[in-house]
Amino acid sequence: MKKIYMDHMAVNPLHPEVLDAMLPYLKENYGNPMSLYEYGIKAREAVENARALTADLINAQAKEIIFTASGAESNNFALKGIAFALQNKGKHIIVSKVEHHSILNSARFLEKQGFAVTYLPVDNDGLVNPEAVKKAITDETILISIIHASPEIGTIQPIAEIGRIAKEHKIMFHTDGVASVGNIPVDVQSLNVDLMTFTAHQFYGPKGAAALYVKQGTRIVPLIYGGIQEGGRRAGTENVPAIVGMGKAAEITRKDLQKRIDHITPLRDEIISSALKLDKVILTGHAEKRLPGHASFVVEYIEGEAMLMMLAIKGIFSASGSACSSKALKSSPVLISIGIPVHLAQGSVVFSIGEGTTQEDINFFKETFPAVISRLREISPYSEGWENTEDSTCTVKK
Amino acid sequence: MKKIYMDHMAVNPLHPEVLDAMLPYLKENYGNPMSLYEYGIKAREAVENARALTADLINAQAKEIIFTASGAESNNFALKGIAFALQNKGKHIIVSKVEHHSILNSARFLEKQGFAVTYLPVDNDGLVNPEAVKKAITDETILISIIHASPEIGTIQPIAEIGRIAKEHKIMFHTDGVASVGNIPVDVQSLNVDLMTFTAHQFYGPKGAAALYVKQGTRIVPLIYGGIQEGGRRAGTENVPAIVGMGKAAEITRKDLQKRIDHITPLRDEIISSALKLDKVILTGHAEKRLPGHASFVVEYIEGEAMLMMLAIKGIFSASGSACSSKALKSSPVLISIGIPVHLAQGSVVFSIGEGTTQEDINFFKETFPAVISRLREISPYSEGWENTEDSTCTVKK
Amino acid sequence: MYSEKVMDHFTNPRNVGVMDDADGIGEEGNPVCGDAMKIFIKVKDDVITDIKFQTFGCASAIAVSSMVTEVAKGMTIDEAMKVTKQSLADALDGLPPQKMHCSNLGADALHKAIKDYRNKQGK
Amino acid sequence: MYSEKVMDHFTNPRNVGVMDDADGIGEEGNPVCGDAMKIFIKVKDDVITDIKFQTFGCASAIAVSSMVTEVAKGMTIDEAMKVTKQSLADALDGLPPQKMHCSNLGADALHKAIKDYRNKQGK
Ligand SMILES: Cc1ncc(COP(=O)(O)O)c(C=O)c1O
Ligand SMILES: Cc1ncc(COP(=O)(O)O)c(C=O)c1O
Repeated sequence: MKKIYMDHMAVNPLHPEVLDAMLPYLKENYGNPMSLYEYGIKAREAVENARALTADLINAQAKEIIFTASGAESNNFALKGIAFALQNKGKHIIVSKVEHHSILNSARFLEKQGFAVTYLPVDNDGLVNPEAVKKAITDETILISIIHASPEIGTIQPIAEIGRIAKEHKIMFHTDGVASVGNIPVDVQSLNVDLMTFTAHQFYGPKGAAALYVKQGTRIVPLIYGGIQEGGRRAGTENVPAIVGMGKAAEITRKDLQKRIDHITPLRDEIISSALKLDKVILTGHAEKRLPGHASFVVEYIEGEAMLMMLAIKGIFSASGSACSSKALKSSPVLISIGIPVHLAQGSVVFSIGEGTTQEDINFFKETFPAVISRLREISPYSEGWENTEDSTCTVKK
Repeated sequence: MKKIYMDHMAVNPLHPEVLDAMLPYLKENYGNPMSLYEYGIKAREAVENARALTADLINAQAKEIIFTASGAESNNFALKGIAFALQNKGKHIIVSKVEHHSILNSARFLEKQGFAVTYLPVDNDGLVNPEAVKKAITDETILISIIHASPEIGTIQPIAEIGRIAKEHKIMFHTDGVASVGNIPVDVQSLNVDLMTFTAHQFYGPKGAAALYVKQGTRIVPLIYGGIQEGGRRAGTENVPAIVGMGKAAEITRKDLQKRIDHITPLRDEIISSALKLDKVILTGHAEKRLPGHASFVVEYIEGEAMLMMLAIKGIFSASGSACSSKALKSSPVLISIGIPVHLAQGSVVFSIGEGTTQEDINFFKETFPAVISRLREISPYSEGWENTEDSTCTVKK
Repeated sequence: MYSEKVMDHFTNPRNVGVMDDADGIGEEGNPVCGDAMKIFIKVKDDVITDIKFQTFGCASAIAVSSMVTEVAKGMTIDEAMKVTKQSLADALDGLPPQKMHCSNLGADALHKAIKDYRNKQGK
Repeated sequence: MYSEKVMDHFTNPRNVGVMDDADGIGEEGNPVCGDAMKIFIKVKDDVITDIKFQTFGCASAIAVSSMVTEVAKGMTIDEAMKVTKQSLADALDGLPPQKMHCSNLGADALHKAIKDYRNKQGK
């Protein structure tokens, strides 16, 4: 059976050249970059070379890149690191309601530590209104953090505009770029951001490699204290092979990005247009301001997990709800935030394609998706008018 | 030129079988363990299998293992996670003066957040006195954290005894086992610990793979919030290849540990006895209660970095001061804590050997080390009586 | 994550459909909760002679529904009242822990259908 | 991390040793600080005709010491007073930033030796 991977938002396969670049550091070049002899020096050089390549991808300087082990770590680091660094200036933070859990739950932790957090609503396309950001700012505001692109609905936020507002008010601005960096051109200068999270596994780099861009001169308190790695801002023996892999993946992505976008955009458009021809299938997120490889829907009368399990049986691998936490939640806060009723939010499905996706894959998708929907609708007790069945109480705890 | 790696405390090479175990997860098995289709299921199974193997190494249950990305992360997680979880019970923490920076600096962070920290002294062998732990306990004490073995002086602490005291007082007890796990038999049951940090790179596993053992039923606040990975206690896309590597390395280590110890102990003893024959060379740390592959000295009249650079030129790779932060510090707090005067502490050198070390290597060491010392002493302005040159003010900021 | 039996019942669910002349109908769950099912039974001489289901929910909810119809068909209604969440999970070679409570509505819906039948019978 | 020149001067330091009949001696640093050096000069007609050093310190401290003796030999003392940390670092093809200030005592020790010489000359 052919296997068609349409879950690039969850993780991407390693680019073969990336693995090749990593292998020497998994074998003979095993030194600790902190060591002063040959092995250490080689490892140090490899790390610094990767830092420069990673910086290039987002138009930053090498010294503005702090390597971390995951997007979640970078997000926790950004929020808590700025909050603890600036708590004497103020204790108010602004985020949106469509952030990743690593932002939302860090914000909740900070609330317990005495910070106040504003959670900004979004419109039905999932967009944050820059004017609303401006209105939410108080004298106490020290940090604004808005996701760049949503892995769940694909919507790309007006980061540059929000960044301009933050700058005018001299407030630190972080964006979670996990879903954007490597998928669309990202330039930290033109986006007006002070901090940005991104991960290698979104652009054919390894797991365990991520970064926080921290604009030169920004004060931040470490999340992980210890030795002097990463300029004393993130301790722990450097994961040299993963960092080397991130650098290589960044280098390749910088070169190939436009080609990738040109390849996947029309295929993604075909997914969307074919799906929207089906009865009671709704596109989630913004129609144009969305990630190029990203197609997300809610399908009425059926449930998302069953949909992706049946698609998987046919060989199409996709996600439901938040791409990185399919198991975590029955109904997604992001979908609720864009005004999807709870019963409908259950029928979420996300297809995210990548450079390996072919026209043949899309043809197969176009045959298979309608069949899966039909089959599950046959089994379902619901049809037209089911919104009246919505009941706000669940007897069974989810 | 032959290269003799005597810095196993800094990092170990990957065991070839470990790399073999990792490769499929760097290639075709690239799924995200959170995904519900085949690729995700395979990745999930690999992670859970590795968890069981990792638990076995320390006689824990699989569900008591939380994977992290580094020893520093595990240490930060343990200290802050317990402190924030139990802050309503009390705000006093006990650590020793010979902890790794990731413990000491986490403790300092907690002091800023309103916690009180006792830093226990050690004796001239580097040992914490369990009676002193008992005396330091107050009604407010919520956590004791004592390093298991020192990477810098090799001393192994009486953890089981301290654990018994902690248990009697119903206080959480964490030990930093980075330098011990994989080098000596470690059993969390008989050690009476509630939490333990350890890393894969200490036992021929990959960088970027570490764990925090958290005894069943222990409340801990996440360091990295986000999705539901690691039971909601440590978010971030799992680094599957690294975790698989840690599991495999744990499996091999469990099998080979005694063999490794039997191999390296006599070689280590030869290093020590030959070095102690030299004039004005002093063993640091405990003579018997020390890590089997660990030999550490201070050499009078000369400086440690110069020593290790000259050794490196001859092909012997070693460390000075704290193994993981050779560049961080000019004089090591650990050496000062065991009563070594500052001028002498500058002459620290650490040799840590491993399963690849041969008798031939030791023979070469025995020729080379005295020659390096002699050469540097020729260059040095100091000799007998130099302690009188000690001056507590440094004109140049270090 | 799912057993082969779960996948089999999800892929080829038994007894899917509505029954226009059902003797008893049981409904459990709600789309808001993510899982909802409807069971239709025909009863003759206290024996369940025919049974059908419709389910909105995840793969395991569908598999449990299919399994409950297979198990209950041919049982007396007293026997069928003794079918439990656990016995259905066991019949499917187990369910993932997080699915054990939320998607396992089969027994409840069956019992409701039997109660509905008894109510209609005035018993 | 170190340039080849640094490694060369560390491995084969020039002008190591004491000088019993030095015209000037300069000491800088302290073992507590991790680096200390001693410079001995012989001066004739205001020219440094011979120079020796002893150093306790890291590889770069030794290399800087060696380099300062090489540079200063043959200079007039006025010229030698103009030798700077930076010029020594440059002559060594650079030093790692963290070594730039702490191990770079050569110029200071040289200047102290010259001052000592001048003091002794009563100038
Ligand atoms: C005792 C001890 N604890 C913690 C650490 C930190 O571990 P890592 O560098 O893997 O973060 C080290 C470094 O090797 C160590 O020796
Ligand atoms: C927008 C966003 N932020 C953060 C994360 C967390 O990244 P990671 O899983 O690498 O920790 C994800 C997960 O993919 C994400 O989609």
